[in-house]
Amino acid sequence: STKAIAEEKIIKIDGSSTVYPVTEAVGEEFQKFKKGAIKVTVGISGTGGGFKKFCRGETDISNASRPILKSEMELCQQNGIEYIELPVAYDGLAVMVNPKNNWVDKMTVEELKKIWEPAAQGKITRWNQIRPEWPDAPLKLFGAGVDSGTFDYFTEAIVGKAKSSRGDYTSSEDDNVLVQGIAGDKYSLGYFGVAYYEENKDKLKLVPIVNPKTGKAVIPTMENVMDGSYQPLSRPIFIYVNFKSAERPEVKEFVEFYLKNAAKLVKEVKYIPLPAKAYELALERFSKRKKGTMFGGHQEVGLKIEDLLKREEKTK
Amino acid sequence: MNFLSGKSFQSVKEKAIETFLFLSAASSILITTGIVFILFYESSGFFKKVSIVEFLTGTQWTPLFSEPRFGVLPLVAGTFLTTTIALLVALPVGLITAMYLSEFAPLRLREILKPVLELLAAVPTVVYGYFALLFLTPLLQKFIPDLSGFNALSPGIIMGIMIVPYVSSVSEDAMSAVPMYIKEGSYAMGATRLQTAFRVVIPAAFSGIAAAFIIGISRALGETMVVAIAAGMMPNWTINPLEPVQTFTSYIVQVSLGDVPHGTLEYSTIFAVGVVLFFITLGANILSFFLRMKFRERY
Amino acid sequence: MRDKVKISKYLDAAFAITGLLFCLIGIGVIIILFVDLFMDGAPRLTLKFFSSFPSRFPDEAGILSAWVGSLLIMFITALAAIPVGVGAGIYLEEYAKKNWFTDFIEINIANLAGVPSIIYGLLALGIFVYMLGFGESILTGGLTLGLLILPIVIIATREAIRAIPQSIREASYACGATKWQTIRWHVLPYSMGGILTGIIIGLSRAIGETAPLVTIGALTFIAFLPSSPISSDFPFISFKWLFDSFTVLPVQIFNWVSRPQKGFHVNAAAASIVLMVMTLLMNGFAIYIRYRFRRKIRW
Amino acid sequence: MVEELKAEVKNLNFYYGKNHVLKNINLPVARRKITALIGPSGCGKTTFLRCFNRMHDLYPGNRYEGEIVLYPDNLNILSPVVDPIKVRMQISMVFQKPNPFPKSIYENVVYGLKIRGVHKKNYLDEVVEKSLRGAALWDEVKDRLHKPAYDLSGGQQQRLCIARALATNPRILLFDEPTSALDPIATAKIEELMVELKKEVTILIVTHNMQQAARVSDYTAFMYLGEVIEFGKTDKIFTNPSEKLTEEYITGRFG
Amino acid sequence: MVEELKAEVKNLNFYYGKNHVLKNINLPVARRKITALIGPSGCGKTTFLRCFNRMHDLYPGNRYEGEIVLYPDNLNILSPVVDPIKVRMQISMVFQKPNPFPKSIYENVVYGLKIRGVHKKNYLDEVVEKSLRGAALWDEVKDRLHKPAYDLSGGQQQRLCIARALATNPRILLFDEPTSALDPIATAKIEELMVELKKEVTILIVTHNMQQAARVSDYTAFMYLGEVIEFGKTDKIFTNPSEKLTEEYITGRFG
Ligand SMILES: Nc1ncnc2c1ncn2[C@@H]1O[C@H](COP(=O)(O)OP(=O)(O)OP(=O)(O)O)[C@@H](O)[C@H]1O
Ligand SMILES: Nc1ncnc2c1ncn2[C@@H]1O[C@H](COP(=O)(O)OP(=O)(O)OP(=O)(O)O)[C@@H](O)[C@H]1O
Ligand SMILES: [Mg+2]
Ligand SMILES: [Mg+2]
Repeated sequence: STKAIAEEKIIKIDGSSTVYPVTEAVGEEFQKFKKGAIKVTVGISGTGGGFKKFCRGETDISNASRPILKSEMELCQQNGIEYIELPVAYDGLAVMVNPKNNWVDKMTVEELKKIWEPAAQGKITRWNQIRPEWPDAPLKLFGAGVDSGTFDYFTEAIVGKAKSSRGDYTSSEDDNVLVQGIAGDKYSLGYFGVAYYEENKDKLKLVPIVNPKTGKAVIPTMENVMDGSYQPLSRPIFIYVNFKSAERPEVKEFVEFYLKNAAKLVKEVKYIPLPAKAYELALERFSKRKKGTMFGGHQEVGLKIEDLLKREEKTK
Repeated sequence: MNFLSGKSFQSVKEKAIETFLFLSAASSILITTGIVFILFYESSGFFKKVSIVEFLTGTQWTPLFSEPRFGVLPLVAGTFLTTTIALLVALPVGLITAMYLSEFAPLRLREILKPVLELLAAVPTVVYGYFALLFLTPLLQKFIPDLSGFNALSPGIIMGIMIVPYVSSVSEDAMSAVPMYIKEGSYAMGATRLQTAFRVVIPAAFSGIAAAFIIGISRALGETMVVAIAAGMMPNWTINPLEPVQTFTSYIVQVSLGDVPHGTLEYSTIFAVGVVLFFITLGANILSFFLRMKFRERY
Repeated sequence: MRDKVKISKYLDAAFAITGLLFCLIGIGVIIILFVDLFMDGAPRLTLKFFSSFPSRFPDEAGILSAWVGSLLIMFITALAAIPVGVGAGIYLEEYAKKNWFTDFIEINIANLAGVPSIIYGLLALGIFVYMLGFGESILTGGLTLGLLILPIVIIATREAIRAIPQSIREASYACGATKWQTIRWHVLPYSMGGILTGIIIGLSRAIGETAPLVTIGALTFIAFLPSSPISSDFPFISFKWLFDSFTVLPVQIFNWVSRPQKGFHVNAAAASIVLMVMTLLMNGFAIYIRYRFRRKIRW
Repeated sequence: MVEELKAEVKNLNFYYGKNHVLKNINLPVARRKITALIGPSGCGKTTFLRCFNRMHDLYPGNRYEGEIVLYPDNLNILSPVVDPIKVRMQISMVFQKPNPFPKSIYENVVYGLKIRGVHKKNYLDEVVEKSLRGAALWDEVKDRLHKPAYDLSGGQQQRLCIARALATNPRILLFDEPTSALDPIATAKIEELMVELKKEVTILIVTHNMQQAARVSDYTAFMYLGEVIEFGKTDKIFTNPSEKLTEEYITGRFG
Repeated sequence: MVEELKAEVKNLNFYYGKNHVLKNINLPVARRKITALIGPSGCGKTTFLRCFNRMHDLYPGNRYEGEIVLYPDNLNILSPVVDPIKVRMQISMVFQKPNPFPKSIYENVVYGLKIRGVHKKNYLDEVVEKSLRGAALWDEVKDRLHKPAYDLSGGQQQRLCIARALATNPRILLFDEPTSALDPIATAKIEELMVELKKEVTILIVTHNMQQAARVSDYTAFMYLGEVIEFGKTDKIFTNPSEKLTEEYITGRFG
């Protein structure tokens, strides 16, 4: 059926549900732009599921909310799949409490670590254990699903080690569920994507996070994330383009369209765009067909996106 | 006429039909073989790295953490809790509804109520999940202040309601299929409708009712989205229905749609969990099979 | 004794009320859900909603590809599950010798009903997508859901068949009927009510499933329709659509509810209503035939 | 007539939907006597008998008109305010087609008692033996009381249904061809039983067997096309019927 | 015996599971004659009759021993290599409990023809009328042929089942108390029918009605506790039985 695909000009995309809204927006615009001559499909089988298909050569582009990992790189290599890694937007993580919470003014990474590290399990259960002046009330925790890129990133950024977390909190794949959890409990605290805060401002209260480098408490506004002052809780999200597919004119055109229009479309879907310079660098990276990943098969925290894009790629 | 079964057109046709029917029945074996194969094949890597004893007796389930613990008991507890609650709702409500429809309700009413109730099976489970989370939990919290925002109780109840039509429709069919002359025998003895239902109709329809229960129980064990949304996704070694829990199924769906790389130990946990669930349902089914054999009536 | 008789009469009356109340619980939930969804989703239930593809703007997004996909998938599911399920049910009740092997199949089928749907997704991925090379297509999706509801159809069929009095079969055989003739003229028509119930709740379940379809690659953004089944040149029927990619309503709903924007939640509510109405329409036919059959058959 | 009445049927009409099956029936039922209903197949005997225990109530569309008054209570059992269960508690019926429950023989017999709340094992055992003996079935089944009733032969099932009807000590017994599947000896025993029972009980019996009607009944009603053509003392009906139709039917010259 | 035989039962034993019900039965069945089976309820008559059309094959656990040889084919119909369907194509049965299909009267009668592939409307209509007339039911149902068979009275159902058995022109007819629910006139008509039929067909009939057996049958077998106690010409059996048991049974002194 490869022939059919070639005839029909379908671009197949699958992967992370976090990246999905961005790619959907681009796909929609692109199809309009091409007047339907090229078809774009976008699935949501998770970053892991997406890479599985991608590395078997079944998709042209994979959405990923985290960099490709070691095992996935190996799979791709086995199947002779090469790829180009392109960051497309920021996903800011917000720490949220209930609007009735009138004691939290800001939090440091250390405080968050105290709450979320594995040692806290069953021990840090009350607010006043974090700061003595905070109320002697139960601490109800909510967080992203433990299988998600968000979870990996948050643990890496806060606890210092990916996937290192306490286990006794309510997690969910679906951030709307977490919104409901936090909105329903005065003593709650949780973290998830900024976009969900934007849509639920009346139900949630944002906690400013102290940037460890500058010492300033910062909230995840678009500016703060874009200029890099909201750290460490913002991360880039990616698309991976199959190297061979990129030869196809329609895929090439789509990726270029993606990077050129991302700044505008990302905002429309309530994500945070990369700085304009970053898109330029990414475009350059694509036009030079730079293969491989800028990461070593693991997550990194607190990188500036422009620095990242200047890195040398690793393919193994 | 030739009595010895020659190869007449008729008998060839009969044979062909029987073969098709046999293949249909055998397909279930094929599916099971496929499922068993996938579960065992994919979980073999897991059991090479994790001891079965730890897996089956551990009370901490944090396979995706940097220091993973692979004790499946919290998932067992969560599944047990939500399923039990669901069945406590679905089986009595379903059976009573079926009895009402079959023996009490006027014909017209029955033919309307039945399909309407069947609509309960058609509501997308995601909708049920949010219904449990946003409607039932807050409602219950008014009566049970201790109820946490995510808990086993509320999705359990909602699952129960969702399953009602599975139980009620199939049981009702079985009950109305009991021949009228048998029911007449009971009424003629002066029995009330309730007595007829309990003493004659239910025993005579026992096989069908048991099958309805099996479908219901299976549905409760296998249900995913409702618990995934409303139960909290928190592996919790508890039997307190007021606390958040995680079930086998919600764990499986979480990981299989998440960002975990496939082919890794973390990913293979879902198959290990699948194996456990498979054996639990198998055990329950074998038990119920022998129970049914014992109570079946024939007319 | 008088007292006991009185008591049983009160119980009878009490049960009639309880039964009705229990029915009303189910109906109540349906109404609450429906009204709730309707209040949220009504403004979006316009013609445009049905004729638009998904979009990043909630109020421009529609369900065209989703409802067409759901319809086609259900078509395949019904086509796959009904003959095989009913066939298997018939085989097991009318043909199979009662031995350990049939017992094994019986337990096995009950067990399949309890396998979480996501596992079916994983199975289908292995078999249909990779082994048979059907790809992530409508055919795969339909077959997957077919597998999923097969046990329900089989179990319902068996129970319906089992309820037919033996004297009817004897009468038919005594007329010289073959097994298949007896089945075709008597067993099937008289058990049609129960079989249709199985089909109704099976299809209702299938149409609302999300997880297994996502694993086999139901897409979420798909802004075109499958190719048309009618082609302009000979033989005028094309099966190409079977191999096209697809999305379905529940996947669309699933995606929309997890988006942050309120507008998408409205869409999800509207799509849920559409799904429920679609189920009712799809089953309407079966419900009607069942109603006819149930009225006709009496013994 | 001078007899004390147990019941009286007054202007009874019955309809299966639009099918008018019983037409203006009037009939006295003497207390502690046996009244036989005879008439050609399809004339409405079963339909009539089933009015007495309100069996027709089970189906929508069936309609009664008229009264069946029960004495001494002076109660119209067809009146909608009368609870059919109360009626059936006093009036047992043996159906034309044997319809045992798909339970054991024992359970079949004690069913009526159990639903009346009697559960004492000893007592039940006693009743089972007594009823099965009465129905001339005891010897054949005493060793298999807990076996399924559906494994019995046709005639055995019929006698089981008789035993089931006896077990609750009813005031009125409705027999719809109770011996149709029985051999002459079993038939004779059931007839003896009826004669014995009528010391206590009022009996209505449908039979196609003229000899049987002549042998056991005190009164006979001849029905034809939904009407009672003639009613009177059995002797009179069989020796000197007033109606030509009756005579023709009895002597088998009919049709 | 000098008669031409249609079938011969040789050393037949039958078991319901462990229940040994027919014991070493030997019986000739004369061609185009009526053979009556009589005997007390539960003695195995129905069981015996059901061997002829292999009805017992439908249930697991039932077991035959011995042979029933059909002439002129010289075929043992109990042999496992014989297709029971072919047997049943030639041998029709009327059951003890009327068991019409829950379909219309018309559909009930034509069923046997339809499964034989006959679909010509005219022909079917003809057969329906002929069979129903034969079973003395035509006048009662001719206006409601397309109404459900379950709305018929007990006796009407029984006659319908007879009509159903006639419709296919069988070689052998098995009647299990075909007139138990019928009034004397209808009974007489069915008996006439049988006499008429035997010009073409071999008939086996189970009956509890001694007069009936005496009236219609050519041969009579008396069964008791699963054995054939005596077999012979009907005249002989009823006037001068060799066995004491037979005599006692026939004269009603039995038990
Ligand atoms: N399915 C069965 N399983 C076990 N025993 C049975 C079964 N059917 C009948 N029997 C027993 O076999 C014996 C013969 O039964 P059968 O039905 O042949 O009697 P019958 O001569 O036809 O009597 P009747 O005149 O009462 O109809 C009886 O004792 C009966 O209880
Ligand atoms: N459910 C029904 N619906 C419509 N008509 C019916 C129904 N039951 C019986 N009939 C008709 O009513 C008439 C009387 O039936 P009923 O059963 O009372 O006859 P019966 O006198 O008992 O005859 P039999 O001696 O054959 O049992 C018959 O013509 C029959 O066809
Ligand atoms: Mg009758
Ligand atoms: Mg018999």
